[in-house]
Amino acid sequence: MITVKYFATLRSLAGKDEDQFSMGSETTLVNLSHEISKTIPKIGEMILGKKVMVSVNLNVISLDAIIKDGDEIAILPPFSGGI
Amino acid sequence: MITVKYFATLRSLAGKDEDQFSMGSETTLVNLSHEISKTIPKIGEMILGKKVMVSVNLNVISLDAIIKDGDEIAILPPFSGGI
Amino acid sequence: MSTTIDSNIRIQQENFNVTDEIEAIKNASKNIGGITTFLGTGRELSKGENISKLNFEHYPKMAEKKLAEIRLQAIKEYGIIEMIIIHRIGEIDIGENIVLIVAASEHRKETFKACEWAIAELKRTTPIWKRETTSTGEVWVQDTP
Amino acid sequence: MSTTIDSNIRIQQENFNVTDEIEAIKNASKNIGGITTFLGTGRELSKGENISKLNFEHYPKMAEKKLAEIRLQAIKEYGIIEMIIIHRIGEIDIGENIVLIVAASEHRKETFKACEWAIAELKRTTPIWKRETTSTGEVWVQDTP
Repeated sequence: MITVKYFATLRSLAGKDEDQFSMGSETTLVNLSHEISKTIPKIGEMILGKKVMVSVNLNVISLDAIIKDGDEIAILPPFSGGI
Repeated sequence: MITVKYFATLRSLAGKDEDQFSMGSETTLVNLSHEISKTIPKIGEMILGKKVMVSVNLNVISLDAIIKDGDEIAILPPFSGGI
Repeated sequence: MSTTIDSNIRIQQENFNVTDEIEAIKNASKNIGGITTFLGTGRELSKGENISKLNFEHYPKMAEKKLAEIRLQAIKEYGIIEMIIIHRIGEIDIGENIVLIVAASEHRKETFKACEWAIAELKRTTPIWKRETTSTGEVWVQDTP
Repeated sequence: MSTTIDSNIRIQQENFNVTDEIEAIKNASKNIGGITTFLGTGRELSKGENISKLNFEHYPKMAEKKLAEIRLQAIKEYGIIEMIIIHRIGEIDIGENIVLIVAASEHRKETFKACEWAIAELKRTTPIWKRETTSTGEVWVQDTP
């Protein structure tokens, strides 16, 4: 299983903190985005349109990155920490 | 009377906090420096050699400035405030 | 006294005391001569709208990891002696402290540079999000000026 | 609360509390979002010599006048909301606070610039002198690096 976490405005959009996806032992972020789009089209679009960053196991990754079973993915809207 | 104040290393050099000089109603910083030189030659030299700054009534002045009876002059070695 | 990464990098709900953090960083070395501090506080106005409240959320573990990276890079690249970074999360009122960066070194120049770089880097790379409450509702802040 | 020039410009023997000064400057406006602070502290080493004690002396009235000028110019030229400048005089031990500059504004950029300019200007124009005590005696510091 792959865990996908939603933060800030994306959590409001998803209506939940996180999702679980079963994608086999290996997949790509593009494939995962298509899977997310089935239930939350807007978030899938944002990932593929690079409107948001994505991290795997706390490291920011690119669209062609390989994702493995057990990974923790997070969809990160633009940061607004500091002041 | 003109009051002349010595600070920091110049006070050590003069051996006192301040001096009084009677120079008539008006004089120049150059004339006052010659007067100071009679008792503390090194301080007179430092003023004329521009190794120190001089203020009159809290404002920094140049060598050709006019000094009046009642003025407070201060001989200011290089500042070292802050850190 | 020890200065561990744990105490120098913190994301916490409770307020912090700037004097306490400065005294803590002084313990890193007797050769500290300059300490530059940046404190971010909650402003009442944002793009012409009146803010009544702020809320900060972070991605646990990743946010702490990013702050630790910023601290290490600041020490290495600017040659400072020590850096403390603290960011608050949860509800924050107008005028309250949000973020603190303390940079300490022998001389002042590198502390200004390191502190200014660190707050810009925090805004750029650290997964923390701000929600503003105005009279018309709550909004997640999307762009950081 | 009022913020008079008197309380924003101080030359004093006693120590100051950075948190108290930051809370005081916050009272200047609800629109303060960034506060940059520079704190100068007594270092143990100076040009390779071990310092055991520092002593600061000032020219009363002229030093205060210069600090007030620096504050006003910083507010005007950098567009910040408020600035506090405090310099201690008398005997100061290693690690103790010497000088504090606090710059507050809506955004951070101008507070860094104003604070960095103010400490450089203080060193350049304010009649304050430092005496260092080492194992070999006491010396007035003549040059400021």
